[in-house]
Amino acid sequence: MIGDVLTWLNDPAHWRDTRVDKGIPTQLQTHITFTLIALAIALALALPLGLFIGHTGRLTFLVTAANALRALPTVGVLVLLTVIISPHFHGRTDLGFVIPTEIVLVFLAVPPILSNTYAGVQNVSAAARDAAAGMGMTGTQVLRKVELPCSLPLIFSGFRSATLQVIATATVASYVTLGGLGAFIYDGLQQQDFPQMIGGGVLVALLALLADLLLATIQRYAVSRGISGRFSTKSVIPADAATAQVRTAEASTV
Amino acid sequence: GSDSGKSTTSGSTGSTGSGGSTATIASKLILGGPPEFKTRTDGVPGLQKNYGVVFSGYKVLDTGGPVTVTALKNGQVDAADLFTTDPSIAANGFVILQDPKNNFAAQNVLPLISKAKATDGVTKVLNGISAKLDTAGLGAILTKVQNDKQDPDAVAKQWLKDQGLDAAGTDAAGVTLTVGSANFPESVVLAQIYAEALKDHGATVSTKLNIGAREVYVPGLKDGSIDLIPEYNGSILQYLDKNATATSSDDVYAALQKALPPNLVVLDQSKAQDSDAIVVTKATADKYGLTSIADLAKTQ
Amino acid sequence: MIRFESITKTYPDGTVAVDSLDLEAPSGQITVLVGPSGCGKTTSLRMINRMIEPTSGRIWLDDRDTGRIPAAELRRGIGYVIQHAGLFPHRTIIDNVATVPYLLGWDKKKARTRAAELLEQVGLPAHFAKRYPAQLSGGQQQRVGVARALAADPPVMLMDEPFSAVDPVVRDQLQDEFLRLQSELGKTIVFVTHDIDEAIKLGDQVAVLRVGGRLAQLATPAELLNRPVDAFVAGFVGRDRGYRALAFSTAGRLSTREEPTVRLGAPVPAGTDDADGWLLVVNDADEPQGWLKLGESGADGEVVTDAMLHRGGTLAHQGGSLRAALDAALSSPSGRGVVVEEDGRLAGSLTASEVLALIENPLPQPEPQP
Amino acid sequence: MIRFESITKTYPDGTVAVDSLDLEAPSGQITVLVGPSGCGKTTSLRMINRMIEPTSGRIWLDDRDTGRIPAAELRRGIGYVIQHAGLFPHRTIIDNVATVPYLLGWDKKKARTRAAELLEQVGLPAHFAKRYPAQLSGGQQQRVGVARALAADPPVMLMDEPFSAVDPVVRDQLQDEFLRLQSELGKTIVFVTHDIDEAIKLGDQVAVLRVGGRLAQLATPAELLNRPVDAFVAGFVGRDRGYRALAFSTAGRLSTREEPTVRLGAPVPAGTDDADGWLLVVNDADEPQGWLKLGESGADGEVVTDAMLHRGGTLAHQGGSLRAALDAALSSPSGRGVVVEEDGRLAGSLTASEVLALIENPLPQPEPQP
Amino acid sequence: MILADSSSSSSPLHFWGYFLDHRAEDLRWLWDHTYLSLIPVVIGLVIALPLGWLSRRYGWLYPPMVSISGLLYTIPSIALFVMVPPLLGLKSLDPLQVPIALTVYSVALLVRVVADGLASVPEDVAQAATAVGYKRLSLLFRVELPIAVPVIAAGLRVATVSNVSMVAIAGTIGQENLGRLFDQGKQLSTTGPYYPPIVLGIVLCVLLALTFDLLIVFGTRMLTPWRRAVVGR
Ligand SMILES: Nc1ncnc2c1ncn2[C@@H]1O[C@H](COP(=O)(O)OP(=O)(O)OP(=O)(O)O)[C@@H](O)[C@H]1O
Ligand SMILES: Nc1ncnc2c1ncn2[C@@H]1O[C@H](COP(=O)(O)OP(=O)(O)OP(=O)(O)O)[C@@H](O)[C@H]1O
Ligand SMILES: [Mg+2]
Ligand SMILES: [Mg+2]
Repeated sequence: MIGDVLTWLNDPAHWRDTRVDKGIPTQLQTHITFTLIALAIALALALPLGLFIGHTGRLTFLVTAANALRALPTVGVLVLLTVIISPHFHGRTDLGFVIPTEIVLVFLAVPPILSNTYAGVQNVSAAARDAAAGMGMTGTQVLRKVELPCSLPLIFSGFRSATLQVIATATVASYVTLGGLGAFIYDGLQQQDFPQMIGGGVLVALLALLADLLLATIQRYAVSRGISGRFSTKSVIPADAATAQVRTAEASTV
Repeated sequence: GSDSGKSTTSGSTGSTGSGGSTATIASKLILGGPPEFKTRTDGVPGLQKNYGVVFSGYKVLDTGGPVTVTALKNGQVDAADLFTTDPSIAANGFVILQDPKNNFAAQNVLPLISKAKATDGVTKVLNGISAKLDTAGLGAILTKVQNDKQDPDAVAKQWLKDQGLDAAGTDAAGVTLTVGSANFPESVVLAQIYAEALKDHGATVSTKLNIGAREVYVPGLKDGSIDLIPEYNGSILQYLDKNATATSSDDVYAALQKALPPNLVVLDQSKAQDSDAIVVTKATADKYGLTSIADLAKTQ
Repeated sequence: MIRFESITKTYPDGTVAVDSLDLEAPSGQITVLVGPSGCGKTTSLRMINRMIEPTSGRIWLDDRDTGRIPAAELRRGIGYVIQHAGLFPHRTIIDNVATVPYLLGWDKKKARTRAAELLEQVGLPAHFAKRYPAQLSGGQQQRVGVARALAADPPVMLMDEPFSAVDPVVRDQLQDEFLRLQSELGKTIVFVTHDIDEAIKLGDQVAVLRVGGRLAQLATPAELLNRPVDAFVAGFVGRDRGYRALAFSTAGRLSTREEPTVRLGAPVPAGTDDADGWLLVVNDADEPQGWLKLGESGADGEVVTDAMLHRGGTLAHQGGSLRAALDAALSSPSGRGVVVEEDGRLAGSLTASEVLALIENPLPQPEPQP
Repeated sequence: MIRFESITKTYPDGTVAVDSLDLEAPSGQITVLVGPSGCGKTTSLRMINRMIEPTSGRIWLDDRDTGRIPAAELRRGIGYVIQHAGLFPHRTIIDNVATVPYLLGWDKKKARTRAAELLEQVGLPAHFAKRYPAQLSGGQQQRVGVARALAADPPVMLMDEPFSAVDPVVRDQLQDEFLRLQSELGKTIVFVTHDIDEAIKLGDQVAVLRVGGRLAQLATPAELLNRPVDAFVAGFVGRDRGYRALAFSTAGRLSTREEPTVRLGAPVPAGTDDADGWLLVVNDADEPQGWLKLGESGADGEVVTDAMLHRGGTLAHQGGSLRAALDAALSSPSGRGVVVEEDGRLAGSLTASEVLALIENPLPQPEPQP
Repeated sequence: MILADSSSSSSPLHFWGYFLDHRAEDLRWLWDHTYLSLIPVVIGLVIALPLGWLSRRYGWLYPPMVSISGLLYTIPSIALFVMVPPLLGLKSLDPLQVPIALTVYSVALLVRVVADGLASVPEDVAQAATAVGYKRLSLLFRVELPIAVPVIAAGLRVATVSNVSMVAIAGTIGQENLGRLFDQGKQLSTTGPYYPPIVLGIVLCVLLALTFDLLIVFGTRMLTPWRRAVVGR
């Protein structure tokens, strides 16, 4: 079984586009594009909103509401949106299917980013916040210079779990005929071609892993060492205080 | 099924070779259909072999479902693999291209059943159904389900009643079986008809509908997850024997007897046919003057 | 100078945290607010830099009504040190200290130079600059907090229980350093604590608040100990206040008696004819080490060693407080308190009765009865 | 009796937390372990109930080697009170207290009755029983912690900084209650603190440890204050030890002089011919209220009111310590310390010199020099 | 395009009528969906408890456990559903394939949750419990687990709710559950949008998810009276 999968992955024919089939590179690219679009939209929506809610403590019900999105069945919403939206697009365009797919993916990505951003800002020590205001920082300065940098670890953790989820779920794009790595899974399923299907699954997992590694690396550089507890100095005194990061149930959500 | 990958390769190599200097109509068009159509003997490879038709691309859609219809209607694809009984063909004014070379084999509906469950009583009941089923009847059934959104279950019961097949009996008493169906409405209704009739005759019936493509449910039949499913003789033959050449109903039926695995049998075939067809929109047909699949291979 | 003019703060839930408070914190001095938990200390403090807006009344900063100064501007001119330091965990120590200069738009180099100066001033080694707060102990963090508040050299400092999170020994150090710093800088400081000892040690004047945010007494520490205005203040100031009040009575130059000594390492003098047999032992620098009990130390001719010493006694300094002098006498096994010069050399000795005489002699009494 | 027999504990990382410690905690007494942070106090304590296993050496509980008693069994027989109480947040107060009885298999009713008794004993009202820990203040939680440790009436109690998390006033209360309780129960107690004042107040004997886990001195509190064994202990015991040592010298019955008084609400006596003009004011129950300065109080014939009183003075109790007596004298505006009977009625007054005479008179000295 | 004769019944709001027409089938699917979502979480929790406890007790186990569970979660559910039978030698349409796959996901999620939950027990409480003489197992069940309930419950809510969504995906490969309504709705939309089954499926899935969520929240409240006491103060 594993051998068959490796054979499938190694077959050069699967790495080329033909008239009938799209190869792995093309599908990979499609998959990444879907993922990036969804994440960009989700980030643009959830990050500012999360920061705002965390900073002001207002509109917290939105966090709860966003979390309720998790209860929506992915396929159901995809089918519904496809049925609604796709008849309105004519010509050689996939938009009628892309839009529903992206909406579904954004639904998936928003809750972890939003709730982690909110929790991150909430968890910034009241003392640091107080000190910042007491030094004469304005509201936005407190947000920008203190709350945002201090909540980065949680924001990253939310974004990373959103990324994993979007990459894994972008496979549903293929349920409505779009490309992406899910095509190997659904085509393989229809053709009962297990090596192809599992190969597709492996590719998705690999992509997710790589994305997570990449984000972990970015996080390493973006988050201040004072918060992550990765000190260059050998003389670390109370490491426990620094490494005791706040973890919420959201952070572990996948 | 794992050698289907190879046929994909050979199919694509062939099409590259015949792309050639002269541009055929097909080379400007995109074909859409289910994933397995890419590799099926009567799919992309068959179109090329029988008609020299090579499309400029292939888009994976669903199996005669709404995605295929929408994609064809809205121009995401120019030609699509649909089923001849599909009411949406008429509803949208799609044009079915003729298949003079019988690329698509005869597709008579017939029950595929595991040998162990095919008792005389069960056989009698199912053969009784096949005897009453014809293409027009099938189209009517499908219209009720697809256009009128009637319940397949109800449609099945109604049909049995209309055909006078709803009398209770004991022919199938003591038999326990699972009726499956593929994941398109027609298969579902047919499965319901089988299931209802067998129930009427005393069998203990459970259903597992909408399983998926043949590649999913045939293994299920082999390992006993399901016992009975409505089939189309041409398709199942080709699935079982890649090199089958039979095209007429009787030839196919005869060839099928030999190709079946030992624990499966097919019962009498009905007159009802529902084959795959290459379908284009009226506009496309008019633009290129298409009436037959062969027209696609013409240059313009 | 900071002046509260009938300030009242009622929280939205109806809690009256501060009730028509009138108070003046004179320039260049430390005013300590002290009182039981929930008496409105923090609220009062935070109204000064408008982290909390008063419900009624006005607060004057010198001759300006703080209510009319834009909050951010006001705050940049007032250093604020909060409990647990409240350092920014994502910034290095030096950048933490330079926060306000950065906010004021100083250029980076200047801000950092200033921050480095301040770190030195609060007694932190230069190599701490590049560390992060989590790498510092609680006491070190507190120093950074103070340095940060001092960065823009604000004339006014607000400090809310700045030393409460550290252990007693470190707290004592921090307090001493804080007093040294203040003697150099002469800021106008409002300091909140719930620890009466801290209040008495640090305050030029101490305001005792009672729950409900009313002022119970405003007085110098000595006055507070000597004349608590009512039972609440007396109870709050606590036991031992007579003894502790002695800390504010300096003795001037103590007239001590000369004390016969023996050097560490020298032979034990043969049975000196001193009535009680206690002999003071000093080292080569003439610094007192402990007492020798003559009868106790084995054979004559033996050498005086560390192990023979009785070290019960505390030392009093010439020019120190009467409290220290009394304690030296009370703690000395010989009953004679040892007094040393500023440099640690022996000055002489003094009995408890002699100290008492000084206490009862009205001369050094800080607050003559009216 | 608990006996450490050359106990050493080396942590896996090489830290020597306790270094060949020999120590005996006598039955029915409070032995306090005190020392700077990291000196191995907690480690020593926890080796007694085998929360930590010693690297070498043995600990004897009466005549049994604790190493040979199954850990769970050993622990059920030893009460352990930890810092912050460590109550089980998911159990009601009464069930928290009844934990060990439940573990020992007592039936529920009996366990709860016992727990309710204990709650009363530690001074918690009965209606707290059904509450959860988070609904109690820090001080109340500590009491529950003590009650829980006492539940199975273990002969031995280990207490690790049990009062350090509460504020000074509550801590004082808890300490007093703890002493009262111990006087009833007479447990063998090992008590860890880093606060020397607490050690001196509570300990029958105090063991001072130095960093590295070596014993610096084991002595009674009075001895520790009077004769610290070396500079480390002297430094640790701290300033004011002379004064504080007076707390261990009871004066016996103080011979006080009678003090003329005036009743609150009575007319101010016309210019009494007292030299200094200070007159003690008492209430109807003959309890001292404060001092009246005769010249100060307006016209004669006026009534003595609360507002006229000077309340500087602390009160000493007959049979109390010399420390209290001296402080009463030192803090009194008249210079005469007020002494009251056990029931609060005025006994008389005493000057500082008179107290001093008692101090210098060797009679009540607890530890005569050898 | 909308056909005249189906316009009224294809309104999204007609899902209730659709439900009534197909009550027997829909209720069966609802029931299937219910146990398919629930059983994996229960089994997952039973498996995750010892694993989580181990990775808490032996700290070095925690990072690999977290990475492995993170990796498992990236496998698309549809792929996992189909991979389970060949990997375990089951029949291709075995009713166990969905619960097994979802159990894998649930374990992956819950191991970490259990470990974090146990880590949320304050150190001094654990020590106090040891000191009064609890042995290891009773310490776990009588003290640590009860205190970890809120954290574990938060994880359970996520696991259950996402299971409801994933079970629906199994509906697209022929497993009987509410996901079938989506497939059905899709099939029936060939000649024009036909919303009722799709909307019904979404509504039932959401209701199911919310019901689970409420039950867990309610159960948590029942199990943690001490938290309520404080909040209610
Ligand atoms: N935001 C608020 N809303 C309502 N009441 C408040 C608020 N902040 C403080 N209080 C109440 O106002 C009173 C004074 O609070 P404040 O924080 O000033 O006390 P404090 O003297 O600093 O006490 P502590 O020593 O405990 O810090 C308290 O009763 C407190 O409960
Ligand atoms: N598990 C451990 N591993 C390594 N070293 C330890 C461990 N526990 C304690 N230590 C070290 O052993 C020494 C003694 O620790 P211990 O906790 O007994 O001190 P302590 O006297 O109770 O201090 P504190 O007053 O701060 O509570 C310290 O240097 C400490 O850092
Ligand atoms: Mg405060
Ligand atoms: Mg300790």
